[in-house]
Amino acid sequence: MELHTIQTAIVAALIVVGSAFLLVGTIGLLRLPDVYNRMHATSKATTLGAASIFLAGFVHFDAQAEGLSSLVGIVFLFVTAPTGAHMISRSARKMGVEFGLGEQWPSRSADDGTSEDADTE
Amino acid sequence: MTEVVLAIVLGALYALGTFLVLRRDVVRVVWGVTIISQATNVYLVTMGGIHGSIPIVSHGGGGHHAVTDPLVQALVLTAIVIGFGTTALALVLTYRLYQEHGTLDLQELATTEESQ
Amino acid sequence: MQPDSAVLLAVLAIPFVGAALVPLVHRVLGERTAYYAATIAALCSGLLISQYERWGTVTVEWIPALDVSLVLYLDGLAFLIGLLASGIGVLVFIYSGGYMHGEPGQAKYYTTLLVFMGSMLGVALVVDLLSLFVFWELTSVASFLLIGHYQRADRSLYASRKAMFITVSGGLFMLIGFLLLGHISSFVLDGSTFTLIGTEQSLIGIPGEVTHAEAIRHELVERGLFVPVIGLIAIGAATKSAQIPFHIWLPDAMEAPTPVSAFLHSATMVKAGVYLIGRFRPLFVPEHVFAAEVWTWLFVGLGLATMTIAAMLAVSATDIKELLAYSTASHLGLIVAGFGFAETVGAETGAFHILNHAAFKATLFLVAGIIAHEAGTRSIDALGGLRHDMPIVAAITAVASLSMAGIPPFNGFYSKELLFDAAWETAHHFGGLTWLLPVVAVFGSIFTFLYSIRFLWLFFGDRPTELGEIHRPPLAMLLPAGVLAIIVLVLSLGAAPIAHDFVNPIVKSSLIATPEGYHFSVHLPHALKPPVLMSVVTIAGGIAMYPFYDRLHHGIRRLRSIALLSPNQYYDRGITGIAHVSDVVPRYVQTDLMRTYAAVVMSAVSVFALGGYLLGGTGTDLTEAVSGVNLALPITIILAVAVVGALAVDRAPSHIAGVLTLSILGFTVAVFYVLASAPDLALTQLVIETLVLVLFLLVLDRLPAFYGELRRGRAILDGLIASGVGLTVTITVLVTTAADPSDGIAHFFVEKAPVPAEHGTLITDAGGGNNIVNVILVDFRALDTMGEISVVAMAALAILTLIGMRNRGERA
Amino acid sequence: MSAIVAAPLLVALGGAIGCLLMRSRPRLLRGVSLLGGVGYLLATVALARAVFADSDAILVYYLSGWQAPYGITLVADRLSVIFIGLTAIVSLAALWVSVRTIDASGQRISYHALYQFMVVGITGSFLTADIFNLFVWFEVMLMASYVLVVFHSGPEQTRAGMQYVVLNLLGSAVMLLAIGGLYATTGTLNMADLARRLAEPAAYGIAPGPVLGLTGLLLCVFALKAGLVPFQFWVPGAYQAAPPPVTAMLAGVVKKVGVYAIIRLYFSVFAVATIPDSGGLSVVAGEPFLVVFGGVILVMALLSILLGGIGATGRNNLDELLAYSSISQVGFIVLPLAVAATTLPGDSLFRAGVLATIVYAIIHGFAKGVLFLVSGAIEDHVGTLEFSQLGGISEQAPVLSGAFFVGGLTLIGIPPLFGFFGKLLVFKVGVEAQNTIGWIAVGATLIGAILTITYVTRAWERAFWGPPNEFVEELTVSPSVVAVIAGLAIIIIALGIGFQPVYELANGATSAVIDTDAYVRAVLGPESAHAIGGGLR
Amino acid sequence: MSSNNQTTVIVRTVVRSVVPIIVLVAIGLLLQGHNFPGGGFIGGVLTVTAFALVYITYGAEYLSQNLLGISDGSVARRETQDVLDPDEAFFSGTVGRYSAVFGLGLALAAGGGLGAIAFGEPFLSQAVLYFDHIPVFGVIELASALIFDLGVYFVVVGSLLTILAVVGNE
Amino acid sequence: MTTVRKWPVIGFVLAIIWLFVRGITYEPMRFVATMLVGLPVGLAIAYLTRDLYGESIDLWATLSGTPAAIRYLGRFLWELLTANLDVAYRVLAPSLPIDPDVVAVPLRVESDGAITTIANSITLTPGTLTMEYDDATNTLFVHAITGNNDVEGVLAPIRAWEDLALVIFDEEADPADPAPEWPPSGGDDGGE
Amino acid sequence: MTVASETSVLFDWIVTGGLLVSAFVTLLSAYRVIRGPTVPDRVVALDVISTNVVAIAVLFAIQSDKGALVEVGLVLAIIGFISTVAVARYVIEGDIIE
Ligand code: NA
Ligand code: NA
Repeated sequence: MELHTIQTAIVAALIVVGSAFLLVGTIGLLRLPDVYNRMHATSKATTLGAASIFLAGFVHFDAQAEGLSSLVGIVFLFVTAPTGAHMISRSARKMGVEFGLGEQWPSRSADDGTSEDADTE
Repeated sequence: MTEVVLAIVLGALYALGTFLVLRRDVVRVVWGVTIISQATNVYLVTMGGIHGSIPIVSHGGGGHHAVTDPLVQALVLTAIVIGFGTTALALVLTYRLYQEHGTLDLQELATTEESQ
Repeated sequence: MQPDSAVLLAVLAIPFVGAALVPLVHRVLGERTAYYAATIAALCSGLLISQYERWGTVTVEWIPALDVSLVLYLDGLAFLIGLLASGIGVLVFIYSGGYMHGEPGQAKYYTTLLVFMGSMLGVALVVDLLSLFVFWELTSVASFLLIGHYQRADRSLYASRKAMFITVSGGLFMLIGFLLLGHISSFVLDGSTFTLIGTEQSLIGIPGEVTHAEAIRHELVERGLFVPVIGLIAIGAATKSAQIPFHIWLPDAMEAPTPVSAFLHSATMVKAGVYLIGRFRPLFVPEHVFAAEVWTWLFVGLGLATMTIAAMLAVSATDIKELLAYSTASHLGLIVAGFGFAETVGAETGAFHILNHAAFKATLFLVAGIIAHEAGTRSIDALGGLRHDMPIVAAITAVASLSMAGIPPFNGFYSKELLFDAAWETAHHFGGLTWLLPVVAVFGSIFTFLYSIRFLWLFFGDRPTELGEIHRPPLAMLLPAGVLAIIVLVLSLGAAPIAHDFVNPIVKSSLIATPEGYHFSVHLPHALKPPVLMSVVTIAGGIAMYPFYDRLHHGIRRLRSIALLSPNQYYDRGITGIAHVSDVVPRYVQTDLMRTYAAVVMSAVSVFALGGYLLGGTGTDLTEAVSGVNLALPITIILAVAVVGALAVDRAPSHIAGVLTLSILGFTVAVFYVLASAPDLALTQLVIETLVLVLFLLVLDRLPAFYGELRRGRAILDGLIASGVGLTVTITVLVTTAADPSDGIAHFFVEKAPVPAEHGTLITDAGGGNNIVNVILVDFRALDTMGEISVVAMAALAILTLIGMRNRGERA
Repeated sequence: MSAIVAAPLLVALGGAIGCLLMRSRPRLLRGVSLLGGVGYLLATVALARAVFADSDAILVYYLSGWQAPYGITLVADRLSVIFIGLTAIVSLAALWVSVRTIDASGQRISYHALYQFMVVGITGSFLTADIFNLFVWFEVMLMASYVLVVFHSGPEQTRAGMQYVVLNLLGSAVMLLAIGGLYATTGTLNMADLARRLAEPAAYGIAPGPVLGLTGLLLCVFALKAGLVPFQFWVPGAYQAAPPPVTAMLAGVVKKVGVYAIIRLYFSVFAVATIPDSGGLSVVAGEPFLVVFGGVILVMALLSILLGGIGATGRNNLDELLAYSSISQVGFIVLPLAVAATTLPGDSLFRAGVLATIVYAIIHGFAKGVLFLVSGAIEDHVGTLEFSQLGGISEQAPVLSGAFFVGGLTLIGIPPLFGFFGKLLVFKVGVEAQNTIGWIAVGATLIGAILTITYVTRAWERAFWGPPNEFVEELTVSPSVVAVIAGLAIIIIALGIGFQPVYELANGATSAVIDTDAYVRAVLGPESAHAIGGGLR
Repeated sequence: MSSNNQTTVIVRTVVRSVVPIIVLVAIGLLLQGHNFPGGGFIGGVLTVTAFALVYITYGAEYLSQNLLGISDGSVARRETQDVLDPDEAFFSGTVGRYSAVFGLGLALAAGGGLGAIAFGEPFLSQAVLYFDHIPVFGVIELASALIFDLGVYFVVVGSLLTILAVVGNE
Repeated sequence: MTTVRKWPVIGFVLAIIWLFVRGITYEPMRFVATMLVGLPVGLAIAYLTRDLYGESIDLWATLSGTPAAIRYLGRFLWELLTANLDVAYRVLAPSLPIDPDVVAVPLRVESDGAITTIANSITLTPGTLTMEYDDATNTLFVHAITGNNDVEGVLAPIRAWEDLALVIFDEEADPADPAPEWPPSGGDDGGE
Repeated sequence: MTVASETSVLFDWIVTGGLLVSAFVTLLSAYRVIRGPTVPDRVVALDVISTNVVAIAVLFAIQSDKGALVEVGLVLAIIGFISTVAVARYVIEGDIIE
């Protein structure tokens, strides 16, 4: 009973935290000025939000079948989410999406042909 | 209420899909068909009742919610997969259409042929 | 005495068997196939003659389920038509042996001609209306093929198509008439029948024994079908027998080889129509009435009009075969008019003239063939003085054309006399405007006289200088013409005994009941009765007008050229008109515009469904549905996202934006499945969604940007259509979610589903799974899944094909 | 329960899979495909023998061993067997022509597997007693036909294929919508169960009113498959684009699936339903569903006959002309149903109408089979079917031309060819109805038939007569192809002269349609049917 | 590797590590489908998406030759495809192998169904075999439906790989 | 050297993951049963995908990096938390306090795993996002939300990551080595 | 009992609230997908949506006490990654014309 209540409380807390970060990520997505800055919000807050909710699932379903796959899910999220952000931001620059707040690409990158694109934009 | 909202949503999806099907751009037509078929699948699931619990029984566990009609789910699964097959075909056909005719404009396709 | 059924069936079968063998025979005999065919025709005639006066019925079962049998009925009329078909057949085949010398396509020619002969024998002998119709249409088809014999010539094509169009269409009208009769018979007789005459269970009954005709007529009148049935049958007969205004195919049909013209288009096939009128006469003409109202006025009017107008057209002809063609139509008109008269000597007129016309007209056609063959032209103006080159032919022509002109003592005179008699008597009986009948009859006959003499004059008068050397006709061509001329002579000189012995039973076929002691007879006039006077007027008028032949000729030609008066123009315009209307279909319907297609189809879907709801009712008060279960807020939001997503797809500024936006819909649908407790669906939806997205991207990668501007008017129209579809779906969802059938099959799965495996339920025992959805997929409805994976496999094949077959579309 | 029911389906499926596995061995592939075609014919013969052995036989096969209505049930009765028989003959003939005319690499890439899958879909559609399973088979059939239509992958093919695919995708969505609705309102997917429930709606808590609207929705789909106006748009394009043997199958058999479905569902299953007194417009309240079906079908039939017929008369391409003709002919096929719907299943007129439709459908299968195969043989050698490029074929290929002539005449309805009896029965139904709809049917048939004469003679004179074109002069068609086509033409002649047994078969099929009660009993068990009209009415 | 400038080492490393996990999960879904969400279809699609990841990051050649071990990569000869017998690419090459997989899958699914007929049961009948008293496992439950599901799995894998290979190489 | 073939190792790891995916119960027998299925599945997959990894692996070296890995994980969790709070602050603050720039981070680590780990860690830590990796110069380009003001502030935590990674991945370079300069002076690919 | 039921009521509220937030967040992200303005913007937003779907799946698993849905969440996460990689690879680096 007691244990159950604590477990429930943890789950609830994780859900609250997770939801909050999901919300933060999305607000960032809406508020921040360009795609690069927006990605800061989504890659961190949204990932953590989802992971937190996964964790809630882990706690809720004990450490048995379902719970353990939550852990796999969390790991998966942490491995893939930043990679996705990396791919998108890299591609965005390659296709010439301009920096919104005057960011400068570090100069000297003769062999990185794509940076020229960014510079010429 | 459930029914009304669903009915309106599904009607809207069908209407939006139909509107796309009536466009000149082949790609849009394919989108339209996709939307319509998605809406249809949702409709089918709705037919099984949207409240309730999964039709899966863990060993030793039992649901206490009303059960969603599993039959409909099986039907929709079949429908989704079939829909995928046809969408894939439509897409590649779109590509071939463009290769053969050099345009995606259905109106142009119709008129160029007439002038020949 | 009953006919021998084997013999009668043999008469019918031999030509078809013979025809089937022609391709083989032709390989062996070559051009002498003509004599093979003539032998078959002779065999048929012989067999038929062997059954002379063995009148009676032979029935062979065919399609009992439809009450259709092959009923052969031999009586005078059938015998006559059958004899014409086979007897003239013999002569035509022999003649063809000469005429077709060196022509291509002979195997086809003789096959078709034999098929025709068999069909014509069928028309003559078969009285089950549906069986008869079989042969009737076969004669049309044979005619089509024979008219088109010179298939490379445009005129042959035009002519054959015209003949087919008119005669086969007419036949269809007739078929409806037949079916009506058959249907009516079921109310009058023991069961429905299509047999016209000769059996206990037939529309007319057995002559002299049972009479059903009265009851049938009564039933028809009761149901308001009397006029339609006669009209429908009349259309069939009139098209076949080239009655005005359906006569137009006949002159064109002269594109056929001349033996065909002689055989089909003068002596036999065109007689099918008048034959049928004669056959039906006892069904529709009651006993002892002076006029069977509809029947008489329809056929007398039709016949006299055709007789007169066609005779005038014959005068306007410039081609000898054209002249003969119009003449044929005219004489067929005479026969039709004859059968039209009721109480008077109508039947006699029709029956006798069938015989007379066949004899003299076949002769003249063969003569025309000889002229064309030997002189190399058929133009009337280019011909003249042929007696010097072809004295025998001149003699033959003299006999036949004088008979055609109706000059005594030739046989044509007798039948014309009968017509005058019938017209006069009828006019005398009714008075008033009916006096026009004898007047028109005489008027038409004057033209008959005129063109007959004109034809004869080809042999007399001056020989045009430009007419080249003319050969003597080969014996094969001369002989048949000579034989026919002799027959004309025999008919003329032996008119009285022949009428008494041979024509009498023919006449009886067209009478519903023969009065006690009745016997048909003809004889040269020995008193100045009105018909004789009419003949005198005819001949005198003809002689008086002959000097003005050319002016008449040109005058009528001018009349013919008035488009309004020309049925040909109507036909031609009709055919080209249909072609023009036909172009409307691809231009306005099959536009190849997807938008039109989809708009019509989706509108039709709306109309069908909404119409159904309107008519059937929605089964529930739709407003009631509003007070249902509370919708969970998350689902509402998700559904809103779905709609927003779809709306955004509609407004997407680019392909890529659209595809990505489309994914919103895909995701929300997946969420919907999650919230609907359908994890399998959610998973499938998402994996599919991803795959589709990837595919879209792979394809879009190779497509240009094209969005197409959206015009306001079009958007509004499309919006309306789309809204209609949306409304349809909304109502569908409302009415179906409101439905709550009891005992649905879902309960079976739902009830069995939550039971743990250990407890051994039906499903877990047999299906072995706890995910009931999957159990349904792989077990209950595994066949669906089988089909589903077939579709997936075919999707792969599709892509292989679309890519792999490219550039191979143009086959070697 | 008899496994023979599934035999044709399994043979075709085996053929399809066999073809997939044999793709790398062309000879073997063709062999497997032909073996599949022959095996299908044999399986059909065996099935037919089983069904016709006992005059009332309705053979039922519960797939996966699950009783109806829970599993999927296959049912072979006289109606389905007749259509499967048509499929067996036409598909084998077209398959042989395919082997001889489709280019070798095409045959290897996918042709045979797709062809067999198409037969699988068709067969499944004829056999299944489950409306959702019907959807699945439709999709199998359609998917195969999509690819086969665009098989040559050229400009015309992609354009026509796109139209065909999109319209049918819309159709599929509508079909699912309708099936979902029917399931929601009646609680079942099994046709027999559906009939049982609709006959006694109150006992199953069913409101039959909305079902009428849903049947309207579903009818669109079948009309689309059958190519009835206003759902005919895809027909001319797809028929021209497809390889000729495929067109022969599309016109000869695939269209009949739509017709079959209309007969099976609307004139057997839904025919037992009545519009409630309470709902809808008072004009039709209390009337059977059939009243509405009849009206709708009548309109579609009339429009089809006219549009198809008029459209065909002016065409300058043999394939196109034949395609329009197919629109018109399907109008003739369903027209008697409209007349039948003026009465109830117990009435003799109802029987006559359904019978006429079945007979005409079979006739059209053979006729279009011959006509499209001939046009295909010509196209294969001449390279075009434009009339301006054709002419004089009858001089070069008399037997082939003869087959076309027979096919054309049978379309017109010239006796004693098989086609005559189609026209005859349609006329007969119209005449016997003695009501306005009957007269309209007679008039429409007459006009349609006259249009048929017009376009058939046109096709004949433009392509087969006239001076030979230079390409035509070298026309040599493989003797085996000619033999197969001539064989079909002979069937047309033979089935006409020997119409009595055909009539009896069709009449048996009609009895199967009418006796919904027997169908329900056979599928659901003897005690399942209570008060279904059908044979009892 | 041709895809060097398309993807970074970061992406490739991540893909490399998640692909086996994805396949693992896919097989899990395939095997558990009878009792939990999953089944042949989802398992198959997920497997293909794993391959798709390899395809996207490493290229088609790598996928077919290195990973799937199809030595005769027609893809490699794509540039010269026109001079080669065009058929061969579709039968003996990568695509040919891929398409053989869905043929086999169908054969497996249908063959399993036919197996039921051999036992006197209707087509596609499924059965479950229970093996009691097995060491470690206790009761093993073997559903014949697994064969059917496996057929579905192969059909999906074969078809989708074919589609990807053909479309991707365009 | 304790070098072994790599795929069996991966297979074993996959079998462990299999346990996680399929779930384990507290009954030991079920655990063993699941493992009995997981091992063949894992090994099969590992064998089939063996081409994705190197041929062999030095087990000992890998295991010896464990303490560093644990420290890395701890640090990572901490950074993750602060990163999110940081983001929340910046996103929610009405003034939207950001002043981003791109910072080049030349790396000492050279193995794929290490580069990837660092790159992803960067993205999950406060204010930074890995945008690009340049093969030739072994340099990461990092979008830093406050990079305009404080390049060193951006670099410092990354160096800390790298120090640990050098140990974990058994790299040749030492944490003590100086960090490479940016822009690289000279170099094989030719200056500015 | 009452404590437990109160806790459970509160808990239900929280879970439902979480669902609501996830759904709402999805709606907001949809805005970014639709408005862009650049393709990467749309892709990022779509990525967020797919993560939200994962969250919803897990939340619903908790709400309905059906653990199987957690695994659905795992699969969704996998799929989300694949689609992101695919989109980034083809949309942005491809020749698709905006
Ligand atoms: Na075609
Ligand atoms: Na064609």
